[in-house]
Formats: sequence, C-alpha cells, structure tokens
Amino acid sequence: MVEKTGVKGWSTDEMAQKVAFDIPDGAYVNLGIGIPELVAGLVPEGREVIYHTENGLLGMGNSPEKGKEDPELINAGKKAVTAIPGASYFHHADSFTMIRGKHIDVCVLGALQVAENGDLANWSTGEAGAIPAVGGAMDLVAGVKTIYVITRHTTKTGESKIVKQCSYPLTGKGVVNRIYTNLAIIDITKEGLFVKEMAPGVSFSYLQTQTEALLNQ
Amino acid sequence: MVEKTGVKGWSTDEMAQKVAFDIPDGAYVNLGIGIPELVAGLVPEGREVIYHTENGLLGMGNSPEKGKEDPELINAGKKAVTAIPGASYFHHADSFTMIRGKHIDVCVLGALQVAENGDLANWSTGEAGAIPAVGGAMDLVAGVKTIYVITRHTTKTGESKIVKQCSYPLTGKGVVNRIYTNLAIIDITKEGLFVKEMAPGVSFSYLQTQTEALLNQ
Amino acid sequence: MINKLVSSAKEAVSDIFDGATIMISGFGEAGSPIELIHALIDQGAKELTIVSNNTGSGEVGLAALIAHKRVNKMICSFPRTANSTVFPELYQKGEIELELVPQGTLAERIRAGGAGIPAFFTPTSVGTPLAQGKESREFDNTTYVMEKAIKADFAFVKAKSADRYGNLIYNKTARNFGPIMCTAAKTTIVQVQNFVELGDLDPECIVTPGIFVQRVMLVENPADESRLIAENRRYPW
Amino acid sequence: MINKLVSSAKEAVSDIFDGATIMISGFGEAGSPIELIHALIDQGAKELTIVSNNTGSGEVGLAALIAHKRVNKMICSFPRTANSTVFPELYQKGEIELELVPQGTLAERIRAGGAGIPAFFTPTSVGTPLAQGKESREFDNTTYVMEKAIKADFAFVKAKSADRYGNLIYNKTARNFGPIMCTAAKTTIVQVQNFVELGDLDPECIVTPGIFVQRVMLVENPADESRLIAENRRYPW
Repeated sequence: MVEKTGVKGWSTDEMAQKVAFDIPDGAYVNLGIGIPELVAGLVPEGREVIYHTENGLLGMGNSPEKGKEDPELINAGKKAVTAIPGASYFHHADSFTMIRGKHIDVCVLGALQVAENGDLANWSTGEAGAIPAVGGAMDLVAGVKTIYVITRHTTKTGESKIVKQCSYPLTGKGVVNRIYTNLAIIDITKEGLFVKEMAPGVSFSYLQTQTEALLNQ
Repeated sequence: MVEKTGVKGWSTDEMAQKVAFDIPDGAYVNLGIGIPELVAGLVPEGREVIYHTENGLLGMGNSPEKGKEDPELINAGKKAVTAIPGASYFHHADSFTMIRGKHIDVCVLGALQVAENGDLANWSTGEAGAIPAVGGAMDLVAGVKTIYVITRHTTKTGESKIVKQCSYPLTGKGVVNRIYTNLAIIDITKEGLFVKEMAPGVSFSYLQTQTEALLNQ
Repeated sequence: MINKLVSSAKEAVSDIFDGATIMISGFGEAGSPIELIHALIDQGAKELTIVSNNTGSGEVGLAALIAHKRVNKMICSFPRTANSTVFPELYQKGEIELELVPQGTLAERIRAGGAGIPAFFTPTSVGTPLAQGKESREFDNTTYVMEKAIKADFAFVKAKSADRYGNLIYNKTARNFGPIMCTAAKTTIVQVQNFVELGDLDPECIVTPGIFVQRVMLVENPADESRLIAENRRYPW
Repeated sequence: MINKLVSSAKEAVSDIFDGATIMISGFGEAGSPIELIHALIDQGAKELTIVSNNTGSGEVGLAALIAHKRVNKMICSFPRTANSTVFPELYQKGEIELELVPQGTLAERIRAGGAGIPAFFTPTSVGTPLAQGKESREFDNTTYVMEKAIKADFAFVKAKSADRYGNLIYNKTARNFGPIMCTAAKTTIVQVQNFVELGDLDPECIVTPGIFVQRVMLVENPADESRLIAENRRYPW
C-alpha cells in the first residue's frame, strides 16, 4: 500500500542516519546484521562510539580493504571486519556477560513485527519446515539497555509490521524502546506508541492507516 | 596419650613425604596452608606436578630468594612465591572454575576432625566469639577430585581427630578420600575406614585405641 | 613429564566412541578445527551429539561430518548460514535432531558445565517459544528461566599456539567458544598452528591454562574453509 | 571523546553515598586499591556494605575504613588474617555485620552479578552451616545450594595499566577479584600504575575490556601495605 499512495518516506540510509543521530558519544553499541550495520558509518562527527560484536570483539572497525580480509577477524554476520586501536578480544561467555549483564548501551536490530507493548519478533516466521535459527538475538533484547528497531513500516505485501500483538514467535517480551521506519520514528512507552517524528510528506492520519497498532501523537 | 605410650610415629616431614609419594606424575594439585605446603618439596624425582593456588596462579614455584619477594606474587597463605615457566595467571572466577569444575586432581588439607563417612571439619571450632573464616576450603573439598587430609592423629590433649561424627562445623560432607596421620594412612571408603599403612612401632590394636572411629584392616 | 602433544590427528581422536557428545569450537569458519573433524570422519564414530554454534558450511568440516550421517543431534544457536545446506536438508527430512539454544545461553551453559555449576537462571528467552517447558522464576520482580549446564565427553578446539602443558592462546575472533569448551569436556583436544617452548607464552596472556587441555595436535597450515567451499571440495577428498 | 581518566582521587570517589555497596579488589594486600580506599575515608561516606575477600590488615586501607566505623557490613570469605585486628574487635563487640561466603561462591556470585545471572546452584557448602537457610536442590543425584548474584554500586579495583577506554591489564596474582568486580558494579573505579596510549595494550591480552570500567585514576607509586603495617602507620596520617 505504501507503493500505491506514492509515499516512500525516508530511504534506508536516512533511516539509519536517524538511528545514528540518537547514539550518544561514548556509547557501547551492538548492531544487528543487515540494515543496522549501516548505522556505524553515519554517526555524527565528534562522537566516539564503540562497537561490540558478540562473537568476541569490542572495538570493531570498518570493513578491511579488499585483499586484507582475515577469516579469523569477523563480525556476527561472519563478514570480515577490522579492530580499532583500543579494541579487545574475548570468549563467548565474556561477550555475553557484556550483553546479559546490561553493559551494552544500545542495540539496533531488524524486525519482522513489533507489538505496541514492545514485544519483538525477528527470528522466525514459525513456518513449518523452516530451519529455526536464533543466534544472539534473544540475549541482545534481554540484556542491552536500549533496543532500537530499524525496519520498513510495512511488509512487501503492505501489511503493518507494527502490530497489536505479534503473530510470529517472539524474540523477547516488552523489549523494544524505539522503532525507526521509513515513515516515522515511534517511541514505545508504558502508555503506548508515541510518534516522535514523521518522514516528509507523511501525515499522522496516513501513518495510522499504515499501522495496525494504535498510535499517539 | 601418644606421648605417654612413647609412640610418636612419623614426623611431619615423613607424613608429607607419604602424601607426596601418592601424587602421580602430571597431577594438578592444590596444597592447603601450613603442613600441606611441605608436600611440594617432597614429590619423588621424575614426576612433574603442577601447583594451583586459588588466588589466581597455576604453576606455582618455590619460595623466592630472600629480597626477591614480590607482594603481588603470593599464594593462598599470602606468602611470596614464584611462577614456573608455563605458569598462568587468572581471576578468581576462573580459578574456582578449576576447583569447582573438578579440574584439580588432588587437594591436600589439614583437619580439625575427619569422620568415618568422610565428613571434614577444618574451618571453625564453632566457639562463641571466634571470628569465622572459611576461605576456599569449602570450594576445594566440594570440587577437587581427590581430597587428602594430613593431620596429627590426635589433638594436643590426646583426643582422636578421626571421629564417628564431627562435632565441629563441617567444611564438607563425605569429601575426604584418605587421611595421613603421624600413626597411619587410612582410606575412607563406603564400607568404612581401612588402614593402608601404619608407622613403625604402631600396631593395629594400638591405632584403634587412638581412634574414635572404627578401623578396618 | 607432562607433554600433551600427540603425534597425529589419528591418535588425537582414536578413543572417540559412538554416542559421544562433542563440543566443537568456532563461529562460522573462525576457530573451526577442520582437521580434527576430518580425522573424526576417518575414525568413524557415529550417533554423536555435537555442541557447536553453527552446523558447518559446504561439505567440509562439521558439514561433512553431518553429511556422513555421524550426527544424531545438534545443539546450536544458528544452524542456518551461508553455504549451509547439509544440515537443513537432513533436518527437513527429520533425520537429525536440533536443540536450538540462544547464543548467550549456549555459551553460559557450556561455561557452567566447566565451572561445576549444574544450573542457573537467565533473562534470555523469557516469554518466547525457547523458554517453553522450562522452569521459570522471579527474582526482584523480573522473570528468569532456569537453564542447565552442558558438558561433553570431548571438545575439539582450534587455537593459535600451545606449549607442552597445553596452555593456549587464540587468534582474534577465532577465540569465540574455544576457551569455555576447553573447560567443559572430559577430554579436550586442541589443534594449534604453533607449538612453543614452555615459558614462551606470557603467563599474563594465556587464555586457556593447560589444566583444561588434554591433547594438543599441531596443524601448521590449517585449511581455509571459505576457499575449500569456493572450490566445491568435499571431505573425504 | 571517551576518556575515563579522572584527575584526582577526590574526584574519583566524590559521588559515593552513605549506604552504598562497594566491592574492593585484592587478596590480602595483592591488588588492594589502598589509595582509593584512603580517598573514600577522606570523602566521608558511611554505613557502607563492603564486598572484599578479606577485611584488611593493620590500620591502613580497608582496615582503616573499618576502624573509622564507615562499614556496617562485610561480605567476605576470610575476615581473619595476619595483622588483622580492627575487624575482629568490632565484630566481637557486635558493631559490624559479617556475611561469610566461601571464596569460590563469593567469586561466582560477583561474576553472576556482572553477567546478568540472578542465581545459580553450587555444590560448595552443601551440608555445612553456610548452607543453612538456603534453598537446596538435586541435579543428577547430587545436592546443590542456590546462591544469588552480588552487585554493587561501586567497585574499587587496582590494576597495572589502563588506556583512555578503560581497558585494563593486571599484575600477577594481584589480578584476583579485580576483573569480576569490574563487571558487577554500576560504577567501577580503577587505580593503575600506568596510563598508556590507546593501542598500547595488546587486544589479545586485555583482561578487562573498557566497557566494564567507568573511571581510571593514576597512582604511579602505590603504597606497599606490608611496609606501612611494619611501620605502624595509620590512615589518615
């Protein structure tokens, strides 16, 4: 339906930029695989942000130059990365001590569905025969202080990803703090969903038509 | 009573030597504070034994030369020690992973009382007003594969330290495998106490008179 | 004298029995002890339970072990990776069992196994399908699930360097599950690129003290998994 | 820019409040952050709960803090050491509370606090007075007691070197409780002998990643506790 009305809202890069703007100086951040990874390149100048990757590196740097990839220096998405000066390596139990123990400030994740109570579904569509794979997502949402979701507002077939109740298997209950979509930035509070910002050309009433859950202004 | 009969049995060094003889090549060993520490110097030549001290060192070596003590290189008794080539340092949680996780082969400890079922009391006489202090003793007896106790057979006032039931607060239940005293070496089994070896001049009947618990030959 | 170096991969894995539980280090290919796994394929043990974060890629290493139907059950967090087709096919046919565990819970269960902790409580997975059937409990008004330790008969680990005591250091993010797996197995078998003299490893920098290691095998030039997969190699070759 | 170095001991401890729980590293004098403790004595916070393996010696460091009646409760494994008279006297007068915890359980409870694990089971202390009143439970026919995590408002830790991110390395057996205490406090304050450039610490050898450290204070020549005690020094001097 997004396509039909012609309202595209923010581009993926713009969405990531919105997230990046909300990451404070000095934050320890874990970025999920895919679109969340774009955030690292868009943090405003002057802020020093330290990236954690759950496979055992704090202080993850940019992608290496072509030809300089090291198969033993990778991120959680198994892509070659680099380590910044001041980085450290550690084993998996220590890495998840950082996560579960609430030491990481911000985690940015993709979503299949986010419910108005903050429930997140992002690991399985629950289809019969699909290979379930959860990785570190459940640990991240249970342990990181602030969870940001970055996702298109609706699915390819036009269904709202911001729902009253998740129909897919949950990743965590009541864990999401803020949603960044192509149409809006929405805060999840105990009082419900509050629209913080809308993309150019998006009206509140239009946004509500694209959203299964009830929005507040 | 030991004094009265004139039977002194083994000296402290001889007791420690008996323990040392039973430590196999390649063993990982934790020695308690005091008399157990003598064992390290008496292991038969040709055996390589690695000593663990619970304050964070595997591969503890001899005492340093006078004047070369390092206050940051100490053992569990807070005495200056050295580290052998191949030693490693680690934090307390990792150190007790070695202990609780049953990675240490042998622990040699002193005792106030040992009961015939293997119960050990070695941390507190339970006296009112005494300052209770347990240190790592309860972890060691709960976690180390084989627990050897080295102790005089009787107290200074002639009471048996090998008892039917400990009257002092326990360090652990059913944890002791073998007792080395000045009079005998005694194995603790599910079927009771079995005398493995007696000091020169000690008869079984004499040994039994010095022992509250029932002995088997 | 203590010398944990064994002379061949064959010797390193000779006593692995049918039905054994084996932990295998690695996150993707980083830290995966391919040569040990291949020696196990040659050795023939079957009906294995494998504890590893992934299920292998292509038809080398862990994926090859699975392809040879040696594995009854996988305990892992992410059985679906790029170039991972062997496990999914067997799983969809119902020919291999899967215990899916969140990655941090998997790490903590292994660490607990090594540390003599039989069970612990964690906030991870509360309210999700992975907490179903598990005991849950409140502490300070928050709900946690109880998770049990995982121990293994054997661990296969890849490290960078070892000495004859079995002290280990690792390389970058290839460290991952190695150090905790070393602690949680009755027999830990490690493949390393360098075997060094006692004292060459800085005692302040040793990651795995030798007490957690039973056997060390030297593999100076371990396979590059990505390249093997790109070349469509299959083990045995 | 991240720079965790603070310019004075006074600044490092300025926000410590009455009633705070503070973890203090050290095993005997090895790893004991004496200068931080002395700054706390000057600062004046009282009614503290202190988590530390021992209770200090002589009348310096932790013993001096206790002598000044700033501590309501000690959580420790071994309150009785050579030259330790301050704690025993107050304890016998009933003026200070003691929670005695086996050393490995103390370490594991602190580690759990830092790792988001609210409780765990351990075989240590089963059947002893220290298990009394605690929930116990069988796993695989063995009895274990449940122990709860310890967390703190502040941790005082002594390390060898730090960089501006707060990455730490330690010195020999002075490491002891430092790394786990860093993880278990809201605010971890570390005194170090060396402050180094970012990148000077080998990323393979960093023991405490900076994420667990909030403040670093440089004390290039820390006091030698044994010497102070031999000289009958008392803080404040």
